Amino acid sequence: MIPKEKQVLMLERMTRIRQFEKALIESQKSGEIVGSLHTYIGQEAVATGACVALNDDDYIAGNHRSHGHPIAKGGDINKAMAEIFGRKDGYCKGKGGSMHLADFSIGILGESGIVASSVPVATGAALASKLKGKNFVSLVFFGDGASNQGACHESMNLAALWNLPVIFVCENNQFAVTTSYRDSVSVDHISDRASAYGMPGVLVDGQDALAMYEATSEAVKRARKGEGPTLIEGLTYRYEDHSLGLASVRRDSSYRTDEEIEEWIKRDPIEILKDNMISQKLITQKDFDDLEKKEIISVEKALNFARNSPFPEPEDLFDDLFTDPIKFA
Amino acid sequence: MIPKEKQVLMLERMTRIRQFEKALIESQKSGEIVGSLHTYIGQEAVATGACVALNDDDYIAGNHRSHGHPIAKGGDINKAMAEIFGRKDGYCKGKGGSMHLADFSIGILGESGIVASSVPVATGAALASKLKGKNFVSLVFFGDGASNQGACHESMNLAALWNLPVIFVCENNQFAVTTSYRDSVSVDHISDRASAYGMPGVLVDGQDALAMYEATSEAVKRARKGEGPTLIEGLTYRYEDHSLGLASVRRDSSYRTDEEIEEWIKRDPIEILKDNMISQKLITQKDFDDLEKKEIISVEKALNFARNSPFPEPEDLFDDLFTDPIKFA
Amino acid sequence: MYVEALNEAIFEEMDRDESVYYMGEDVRASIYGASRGLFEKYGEKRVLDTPLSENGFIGAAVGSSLVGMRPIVETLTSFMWVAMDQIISQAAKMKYMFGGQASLPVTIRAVMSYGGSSAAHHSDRSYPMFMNMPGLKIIAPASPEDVKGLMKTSVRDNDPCIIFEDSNLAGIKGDVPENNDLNEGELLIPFGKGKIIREGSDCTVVGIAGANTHALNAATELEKEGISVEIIDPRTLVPLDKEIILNSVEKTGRLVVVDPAHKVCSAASEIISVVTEEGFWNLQAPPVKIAAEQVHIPFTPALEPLIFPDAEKIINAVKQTIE
Amino acid sequence: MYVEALNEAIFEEMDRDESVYYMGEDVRASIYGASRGLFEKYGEKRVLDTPLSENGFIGAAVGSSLVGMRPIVETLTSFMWVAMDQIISQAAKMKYMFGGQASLPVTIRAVMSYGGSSAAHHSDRSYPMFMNMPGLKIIAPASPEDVKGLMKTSVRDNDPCIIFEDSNLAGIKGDVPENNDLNEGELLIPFGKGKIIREGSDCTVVGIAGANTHALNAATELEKEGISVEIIDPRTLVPLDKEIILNSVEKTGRLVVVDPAHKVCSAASEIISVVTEEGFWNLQAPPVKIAAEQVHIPFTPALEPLIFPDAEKIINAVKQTIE
Ligand SMILES: Cc1ncc(C[n+]2csc(CCOP(=O)(O)OP(=O)(O)O)c2C)c(N)n1
Ligand SMILES: Cc1ncc(C[n+]2csc(CCOP(=O)(O)OP(=O)(O)O)c2C)c(N)n1
Ligand SMILES: [Mg+2]
Ligand SMILES: [Mg+2]
Repeated sequence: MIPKEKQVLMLERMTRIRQFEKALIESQKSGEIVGSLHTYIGQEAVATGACVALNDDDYIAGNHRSHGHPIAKGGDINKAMAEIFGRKDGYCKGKGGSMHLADFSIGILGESGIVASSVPVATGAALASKLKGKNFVSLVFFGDGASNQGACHESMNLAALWNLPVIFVCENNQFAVTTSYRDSVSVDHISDRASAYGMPGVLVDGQDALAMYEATSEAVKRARKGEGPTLIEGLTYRYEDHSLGLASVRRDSSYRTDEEIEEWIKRDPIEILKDNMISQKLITQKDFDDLEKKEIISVEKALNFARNSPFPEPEDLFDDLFTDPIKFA
Repeated sequence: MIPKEKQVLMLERMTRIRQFEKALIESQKSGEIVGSLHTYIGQEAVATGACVALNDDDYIAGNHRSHGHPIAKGGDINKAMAEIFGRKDGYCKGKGGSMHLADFSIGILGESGIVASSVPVATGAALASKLKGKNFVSLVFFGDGASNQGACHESMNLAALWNLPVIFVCENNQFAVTTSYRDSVSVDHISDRASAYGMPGVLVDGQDALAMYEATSEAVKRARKGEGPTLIEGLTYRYEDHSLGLASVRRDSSYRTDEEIEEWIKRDPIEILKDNMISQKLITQKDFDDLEKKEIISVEKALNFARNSPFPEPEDLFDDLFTDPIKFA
Repeated sequence: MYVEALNEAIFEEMDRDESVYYMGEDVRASIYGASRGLFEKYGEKRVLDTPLSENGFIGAAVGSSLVGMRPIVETLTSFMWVAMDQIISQAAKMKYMFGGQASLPVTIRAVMSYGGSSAAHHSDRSYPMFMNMPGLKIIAPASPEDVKGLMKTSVRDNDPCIIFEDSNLAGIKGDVPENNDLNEGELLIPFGKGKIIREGSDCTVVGIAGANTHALNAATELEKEGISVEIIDPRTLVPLDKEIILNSVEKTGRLVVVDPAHKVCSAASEIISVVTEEGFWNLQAPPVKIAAEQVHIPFTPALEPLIFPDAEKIINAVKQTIE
Repeated sequence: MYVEALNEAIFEEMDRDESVYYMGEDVRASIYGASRGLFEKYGEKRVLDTPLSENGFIGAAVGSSLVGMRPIVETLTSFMWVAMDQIISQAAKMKYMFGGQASLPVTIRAVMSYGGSSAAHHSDRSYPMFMNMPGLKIIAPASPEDVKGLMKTSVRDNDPCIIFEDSNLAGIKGDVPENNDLNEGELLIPFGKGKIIREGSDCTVVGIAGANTHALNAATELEKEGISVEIIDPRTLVPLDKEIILNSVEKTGRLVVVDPAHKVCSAASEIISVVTEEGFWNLQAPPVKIAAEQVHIPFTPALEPLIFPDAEKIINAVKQTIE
């Protein structure tokens, strides 16, 4: 059985992600934050199950749907929130925003706005592990849509060829914006493609954090033993539309039905884990309520932290481009 | 059985390619032509078997190993030779050279120096066939090395998804410059990757023109019926080094042995087809000798044609960039 | 409205010519408006939703254009990095490389979405880089009329055209002539013809894409101070209407170029170098470049606006040329 | 010899620092010489032959650099189109996007193989395009000494560096100081410091990469006619040593920029625009740009030489500034 403290940790982080995203939706509606936001609600089990199977000195990299991954890896929601608010105390001093959270101090090599562009990068971190003779693992999250990019093919081939300790986690939430993966991926499952690289491919119920944890643990074991990469497809669902601000998309085009959304909400990943833990007598409903309350408060605090953080100053503009600033005409 | 005239056509074109390449090697040695040259000697059965299975109004596109494909499709060796000599009567008026032969009038959409870059283009020609409701097929040649490029992944997924009439012919000559495909492709056979796109993948003896013809004919049938793409891997071998001028590579690095080369020369594609036709009593040795003599003469003529063709004039420099020239500062 | 004019142009061209088709990610749902109604009218054979494979589908568009189709491809400028090879090695080079055999009537709509906290990955304005590469026509329309007329010309043009659409203009209003009022019955704007969008005598301001909005605001302010600015929108960067710029500088003796792209090796640098090479003796003061600062686009709204040209910077630049 | 000096630099850096590794296609066989002997000395853990997947392996190099490695990646400039996304979206942008957290000590050797009938697909000289993008250091060494010293500096630099190596220089000879003769015991050339490679007083010629060979030939010819040319090699284009150019123009009053890349939005355009913006009053004649003609590189040796700068074009340009 997966140790209780790991399960509690997962429940905590999934709840934290959920509450974080809910708070963002409100802040976006009220106009308090700007830019596009891709929420992770509904998919919490994928990143959480995967990240809890990693060590602190393992690496992750992510994509535009970008808040769940760092929080699942144990990122600081104060800094994450401040970043999304464009503030100086944010993870990237306000320069990155929602799609570019990163915390190199705990192995979060950054979220990325260009679809699939983190896949080679994470592969490179795994290459470093091998070249240095270290034992750390690198894990990258990408979507069903992303799986069609050439970058995935090249990276998977490289990783398999060189036996790199990298785990490719495809979060198949079944859509890229409005396009069903059935209209973008020419086989039934993205994990089926693993055989084309000679690596194991695993299709996992992405609503089940424990299943994600187990599949990832297996992949981590392989990776640390020098047996190479694994492709994990977590089948999941996003509740919100592609990004906040694009809410009209659902109404205008019938890319998915309300019924479908409701069906998936019935398999809510937090509910599934919670119910399972209660039925296993690992926690009570009251424990969960307390945990949830704690997370709601921590997100409140993060909001306050962000709101109270100053904006960057004009003189910060040119910092961080190069190690030592270069002056241009 | 494959009709005799098709078999003769194959023998003719294979012999033409062989003689053409031999002449080029001489011209390169004598300094008569410049630039890099990638010869097709040893691989003749692949392009020839494939192209003879096509119609004139079907399309092909190729790569840097670029003389075999157009000749196999029925290209004019006078124009091809003149192009390689950089002359005005060349296929591209001397602007393309060895790596960029093209004859749009008979469906040769062009050879390409950037590895794998023809693959999306050929996929697009197939898309046009479908969109126009036409029945033509598009076939693209690429190497074992090329198969690792993202462009292949993206194109194969697109083609399978949209059921495009395109045939992907991977010429696995076992090396990319000095790199064995076993060190660059993470599975045993490139054709194994077809299943990752839900298309048929066929491994063919690339020294056997008839086998290439049959596999391609099968793929053409599927394509014309609207059943989508096929991936054909022709296992073959190049006798010369990667490109003329790089002959030192073999000596300096032991990327392959002389024994291996000799083993493969024993399975020479022209000999195989010729012997087979003789044993089937389709031709006699004398017929072959005559045919070969004819091709030697046609290549001689092509050389003369090229040598006698003028070089382009300075005023030709800016033509062909745009439909109507644009003047820059 | 800019995006509506674009939509009109696409409808007119698809109506006119069956070989025109429209392709891109989620174009059937028409998230950004320009493809609104196309799928409903032209159906799945002419309006294609693509997988996330820009190199693959832009390459496919190029390939289809070689054999008679006229694709319009929708993408964001920032997503063209993954498709560079097909754009540069194939679209731009094929015609020349094949001695003119290839005809490549492909139009790419490259939307530039800077200025609204899109951050570094989504804010590219890469036209200067494409200008450096021969073989591509580079279009940068700044008004509803221009985007309509230039889109229609692009679709009919037999060379690869990239239309860099400034998303800051998507909602702007402006007159678009009715087809019935036009002699030819439709709006076609030729490439390589710039436009004087405001006449003046003291200083020439060349504005690119969305920069013209700021140039116009600056001119209005400067007029109050008695400074008369002539604003020129080149509209297409390749081909570039050098004459209209050189003639204006001959008149004003001063030049400010306003360019929302990064300043180093920019269109602004190019225009300044052309004017100093060919119109040096007409210049009465050093030309001034107002372009994006040479740094990535930060997310935070506290810093992003500092990067781009604005009316204030233009006003100062114009004054600098006059002092 | 240039390529030998490069080889020396790589050996010295791999010796010095275990985190330096070398990667590319067929680098173990060392077809082009720069990686000769590396595999034999450092073995398969530090000298990696890659599959044909430039986007994948350049991205992997970038990723490894984030966690402590210092990759040197070998490629041709023309093969970088397929890898643009990893170079631009990741290498160039990551540090800024992540508020400085990332360190990216990755060096790309981008060989430019123009001038020998390589044709359009293999002859790119794309540094102006990369200059437009913030976040990359752009190096263009023109002598054996410079390529050695700048390669060593690149490997130690914590930002992404692209060394554009002009293959026309691969075989050129030139003095490279012995390490023993150097104060620091090794050759390290700082970025952003140009070099006066020939002093003169009548006209400033700025030469980029291989163009300097022609500039020197032109200067020798012109000297015979009593015209004294000062030649400046900026050596690095980002950062660019503006001062050395501005100072020279202050002295000579004339400027010719010689650049083997395509002329539109070129490094030459940039340098001319910088000098006219900041040194306008020192210019006594219009500056002249001698850069590659704005057309693709034809295969035929009958046309290719017409494209590029040569001594004759430079001589005429210098005279034009003086008349
Ligand atoms: C290269 C590139 N192309 C297009 C986009 C625009 N875009 C952003 S997210 C997205 C859909 C991604 O789908 P998927 O990979 O399934 O991830 P999901 O949003 O479902 O989590 C698209 C088309 C982009 N950011 N980058
Ligand atoms: C994108 C790209 N990378 C590298 C090269 C250099 N190059 C030319 S051919 C070649 C090897 C190609 O191998 P393969 O695809 O197997 O074809 P083959 O030469 O064996 O026919 C390489 C590395 C190139 N032309 N394009
Ligand atoms: Mg998805
Ligand atoms: Mg090969």
